[in-house]
Amino acid sequence: MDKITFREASRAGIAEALKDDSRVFLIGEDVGRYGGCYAVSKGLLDSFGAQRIIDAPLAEAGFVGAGIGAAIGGMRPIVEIMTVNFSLLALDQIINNAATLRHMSGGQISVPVVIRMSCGAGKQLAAQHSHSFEGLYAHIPGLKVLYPGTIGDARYMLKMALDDPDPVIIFEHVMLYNMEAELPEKQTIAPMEKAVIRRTGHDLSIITWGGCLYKAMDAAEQLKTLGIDAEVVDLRCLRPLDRVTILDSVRRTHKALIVDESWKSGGMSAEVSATIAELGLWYLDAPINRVCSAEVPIPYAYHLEQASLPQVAQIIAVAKQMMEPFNASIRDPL
Amino acid sequence: MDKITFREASRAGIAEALKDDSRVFLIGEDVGRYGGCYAVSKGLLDSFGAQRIIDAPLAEAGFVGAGIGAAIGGMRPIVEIMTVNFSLLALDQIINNAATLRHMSGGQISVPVVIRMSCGAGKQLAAQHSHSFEGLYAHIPGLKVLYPGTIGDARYMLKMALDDPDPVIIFEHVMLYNMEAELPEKQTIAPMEKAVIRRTGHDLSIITWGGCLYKAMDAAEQLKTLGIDAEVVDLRCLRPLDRVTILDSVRRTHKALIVDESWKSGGMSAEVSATIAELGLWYLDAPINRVCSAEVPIPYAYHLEQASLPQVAQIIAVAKQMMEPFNASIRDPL
Amino acid sequence: MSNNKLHVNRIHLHFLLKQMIRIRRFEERCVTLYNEEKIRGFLHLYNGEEAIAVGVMQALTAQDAVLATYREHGHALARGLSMDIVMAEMFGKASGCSGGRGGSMHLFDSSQRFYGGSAIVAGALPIAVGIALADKMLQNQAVTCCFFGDGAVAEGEFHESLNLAKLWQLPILFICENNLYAMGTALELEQSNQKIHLKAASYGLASQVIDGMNVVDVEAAAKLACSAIRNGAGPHFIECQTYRFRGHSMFDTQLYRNNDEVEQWKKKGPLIQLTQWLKDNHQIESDELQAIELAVDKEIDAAVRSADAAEIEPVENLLKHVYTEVSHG
Amino acid sequence: MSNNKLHVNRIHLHFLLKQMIRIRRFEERCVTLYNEEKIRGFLHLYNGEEAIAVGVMQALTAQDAVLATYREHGHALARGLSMDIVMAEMFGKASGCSGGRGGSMHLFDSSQRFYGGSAIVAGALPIAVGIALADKMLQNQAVTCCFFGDGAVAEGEFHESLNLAKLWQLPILFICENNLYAMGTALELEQSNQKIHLKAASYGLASQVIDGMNVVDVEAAAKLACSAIRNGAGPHFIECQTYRFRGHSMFDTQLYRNNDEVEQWKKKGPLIQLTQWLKDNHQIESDELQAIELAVDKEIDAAVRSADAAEIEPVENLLKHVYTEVSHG
Ligand SMILES: Cc1ncc(C[n+]2csc(CCOP(=O)(O)OP(=O)(O)O)c2C)c(N)n1
Ligand SMILES: Cc1ncc(C[n+]2csc(CCOP(=O)(O)OP(=O)(O)O)c2C)c(N)n1
Ligand SMILES: [Mg+2]
Ligand SMILES: [Mg+2]
Repeated sequence: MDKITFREASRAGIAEALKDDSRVFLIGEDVGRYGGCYAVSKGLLDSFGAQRIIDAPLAEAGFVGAGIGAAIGGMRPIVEIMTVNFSLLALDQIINNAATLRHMSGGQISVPVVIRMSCGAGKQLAAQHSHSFEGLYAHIPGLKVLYPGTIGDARYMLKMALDDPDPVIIFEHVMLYNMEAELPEKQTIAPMEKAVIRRTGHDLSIITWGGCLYKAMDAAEQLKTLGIDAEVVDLRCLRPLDRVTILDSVRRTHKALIVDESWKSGGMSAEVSATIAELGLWYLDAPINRVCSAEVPIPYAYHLEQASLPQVAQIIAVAKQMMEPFNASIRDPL
Repeated sequence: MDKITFREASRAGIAEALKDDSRVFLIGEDVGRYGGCYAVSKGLLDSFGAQRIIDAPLAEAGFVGAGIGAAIGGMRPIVEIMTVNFSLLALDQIINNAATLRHMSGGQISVPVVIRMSCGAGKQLAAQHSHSFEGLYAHIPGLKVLYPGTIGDARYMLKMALDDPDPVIIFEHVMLYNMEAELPEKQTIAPMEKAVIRRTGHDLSIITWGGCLYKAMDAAEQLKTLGIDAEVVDLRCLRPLDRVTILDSVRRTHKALIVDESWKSGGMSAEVSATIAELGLWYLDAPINRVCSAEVPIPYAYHLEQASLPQVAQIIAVAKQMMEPFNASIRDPL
Repeated sequence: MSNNKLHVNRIHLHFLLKQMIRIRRFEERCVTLYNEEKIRGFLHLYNGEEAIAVGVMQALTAQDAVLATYREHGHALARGLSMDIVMAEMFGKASGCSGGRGGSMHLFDSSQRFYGGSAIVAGALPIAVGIALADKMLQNQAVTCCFFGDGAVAEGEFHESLNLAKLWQLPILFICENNLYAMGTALELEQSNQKIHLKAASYGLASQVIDGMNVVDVEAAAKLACSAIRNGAGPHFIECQTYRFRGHSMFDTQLYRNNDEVEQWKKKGPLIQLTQWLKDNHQIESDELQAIELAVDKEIDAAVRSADAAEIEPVENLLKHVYTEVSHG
Repeated sequence: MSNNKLHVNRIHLHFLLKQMIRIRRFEERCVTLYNEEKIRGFLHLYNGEEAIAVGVMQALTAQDAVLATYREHGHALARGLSMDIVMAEMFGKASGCSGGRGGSMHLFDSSQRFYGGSAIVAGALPIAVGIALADKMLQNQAVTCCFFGDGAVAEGEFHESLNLAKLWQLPILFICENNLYAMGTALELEQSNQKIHLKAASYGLASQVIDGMNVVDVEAAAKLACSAIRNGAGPHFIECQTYRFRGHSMFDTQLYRNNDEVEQWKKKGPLIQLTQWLKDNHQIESDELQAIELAVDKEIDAAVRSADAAEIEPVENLLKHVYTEVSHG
């Protein structure tokens, strides 16, 4: 079977949705004539026309709010925010409206909007263009938060999101768009709210998602050669969080290492850790560890940017440490 | 000595700053003629005039950004965002500008702005007016985040924040404004970045801050009568987080219970838990527990609102559970 | 009374008067109930501005959509929500129009396309744009009507929404209730250019300013605008000049304005104006007026009684309505 | 060349030409360096728009403050940042004007009051308002000059900033570089009203539109505006009509416009225009032009060499400059 890229998979998902449901439209900055900031929507304007592929002005609160409103009005909008960095300008609409309207109205109003955004660092775009805010979104009741890390999920999760009657946020890491793989069969894709074990192992659980998944898989591969058999859990859905799969894995491996591209303090990694410390503490044979981004606005220079992000070597080093008998001991507080 | 309210303490801190430094001014919606949404700035317009107490239009990004710019330009603005709920509209300015400019400019630009906002639930203001977003702010490198929970901190932390050359966010819980107590001496107030043990105890550590502090203190008082001696750690500063004090307390008590008014998933409580699970795991004699808000946009009806917020009774119940020998055992994942 | 007369007749004028009296008396009762702590949270009253909601609603059909602010009791009642469900909502009862979860600031009734009730200033404008966009896409012949205050005009969301509405030529009627204050901040401290309707015109919207105290004027302007919108003329903007007779909310000491100003405006109030005109022109008898007031009071009493008697939502349902209860995947 | 002539003289015109050539050639070199992967990240070039930065900077003094966008190499160079520190920044070197942390989109030099370099569209406008506010409060006789594109005009932050600037009567010069596109979105898809200067006027700002391809016109307009601002006339707005000759960034396939349009605009380009005028009026000799070009090339070569040779920031300093290094409390 031929390989396709993550970008093509995303595009195919959007195209399918547009084809299957006349209520679906795509709206966002430069999704049409420009072909999308990361070329995800390239060609869709030609196939579907300007009524369904709508180039929005630079007005994030405005067009995201409009997407929310259109969902209330009976459409199934796919709103693209060019990058998560600009989503801060639309956060009021997402949190104060999309996430609350169903509840505030006592269940009368549905907001079946899907909001896609690219995110993450690695392209030397510096501090204002490299954010990972999935933890922030995952904190908000009323939202669901997906973060595909594989070609299959990039291809099929959108449909599940559109079928969901509530607002769904989908993150796409900019470094994944060129990733290539064979497209799995649709039936092999897990339901959107389930975490998936991408690699089984019995020595430790590496828990991650999205942009860090392939790093964790790489690390696990290399750890194998060192005799360490790591399991890799891909969360996929950050809200609701599939705590059962996390705990189940840690129950078997007794060690949890969380890999997250957001800053360590208060990022999504913290919630995963807290879940284990609350519900699976006695499973643990070692402290929970987190490999996350350094606490610094992401710098431009290549070597500094790379130093600020989670790396395969770091994952391996921490995993090795965690396997050493007494290394479970106390380290200096940061 | 006479008692003063938290509101009066905040106001006295602002007045002192205005008196002592001509570069200080207060800007925000209705801080002047109206007297402040929660009456904190009442009377200041009369004392200091409209040049220094500036009523801003409804334009959160605009006037918060203006405060950031004025700080860059050499002033020492105190920006009041009426409530944290509206700060979402200014988040781009706070995160993409205030938090990054020093770093992005290689250290050339200082942003000595202080941004105060009221926050929290309990007044039946419903889903759009009851947020606790301190965890979100505490996630951002470049910001410092304070959350006074006592009259002394309300009175004196502002000065420390203004003396800091970097952007500082200060939260004030709406339910604290009427709280009364004697004003402690200035010298007794800990530096702004230090957590403070408000009550020593050796059975368990209740770690909390801001709007939940008095609930934790209440609970500790009642636990005492049940023979449980709880220590109460008031974080005060959520970024940088005083991990040493947290770990030190847990090292002594072997049990950690975190009380946080934000939603449990991905809130500040998660980071406190993760800190302990990473750096203090072997201290623990019981799983870390969190008493937080229910995962629901805060409802209007009194009984539902109260049911959604952390309560003294809940803290007591969980603390008691944690003291029972085998209750440290695994519960069902949420 | 107005140059802009429609085919107003006696019955219709009595109806308008009754609607305004319903709102005014409802609001007054809310004050009592707030002081009795039956109603809690923030409470923003519409006294003085009744002509706007009542006048505009006359131009709308059941297919149209309505969005308003936290000061929306009047809009809800004028739109046709029963007093019972509105009052029950403010009492925090399960039978309230938002199941007790919204309160005074978040009244909803999707069966009437009444989409709230929003407590973020200007926050409903983008949503209104989206609802109008959906109606246009679905070829529903509907107008979306969005109410907001003068303060909202300073917000970025206002700007973005007006641009989008005109750019996409959407069927929206923007109604700015210019009551000269945003909380305690006077218009001249909010807007560098206080002519709000001109600001709207700068986006290319058809825009006008009218006397928001005159219910017939409001109705006339709204009807003209709606028929233009229905004919594909795109979004319209009406600035209604008005005044709120009470404080911003129940916590307002009103240091920012003087009593004279308030009293002057009260003389121009919408109820006084219409009642006086009807009397001067012998279009209403005292007993007719009394009958209206009596009917309204009865309606309010009944709403209070039923709200009082209503059940609260069981605490077990705390987590309900955060997500739709379906299985999928 | 222009009706709006200042006391332009030969030397000054040569200076303006040289500044524009510096920018143009610098940008062209950046393309090469990007392809060589010496420069990374997003790279937005200023080709075609040089007259704006160069013209406006002539109106500013060292006390004035400047803010720009991610397309700001030209502004940085015209403001007086040396090519060495700008180039080093784009190479990610420690000697770069932002210590290698900012890159192409975040050039800073506080010694010149050059406050970046902002990659959030319209994000610098509120900051500009604040800097002007501080200068006004501190009674510094300074103008804050803020550059941004036509796309920024649709953002809420634009709206809020213009209102505040006028409301507070601040010393700001807003320069809108209207190059007809925001990435791939044409002006008529961005703005319901494409007359941007009229939109600015609706806030009460003194506002005008000028030919942004004519450096003398730009200088003249900026000088008049700045002197008015310095005399307390409050904020001014200048829409400069221009065009970018290259793609939005290095990743642009330019499907959204045709080559004809680009070629038409190139004929009106600021360098061609000024050079032609100088030649036609015998104000420049070929060898003078050559000398300028040679000097510029030398300057660029030197900058590349020095950037190449410069050290990178030690990784140990990764966490530096997140917070000020002081002890307090
Ligand atoms: C974004 C936002 N900022 C601030 C507030 C607090 N607030 C509530 S109402 C109000 C005044 C709004 O004035 P206006 O738009 O004129 O409406 P009015 O109350 O006069 O009807 C303010 C400042 C809010 N709810 N939302
Ligand atoms: C808030 C925000 N939204 C989107 C972007 C992505 N983006 C970068 S530049 C740009 C176009 C801006 O156009 P304009 O303001 O006209 O400036 P120009 O690039 O033409 O100079 C866009 C959409 C961004 N950087 N910030
Ligand atoms: Mg008002
Ligand atoms: Mg442009």
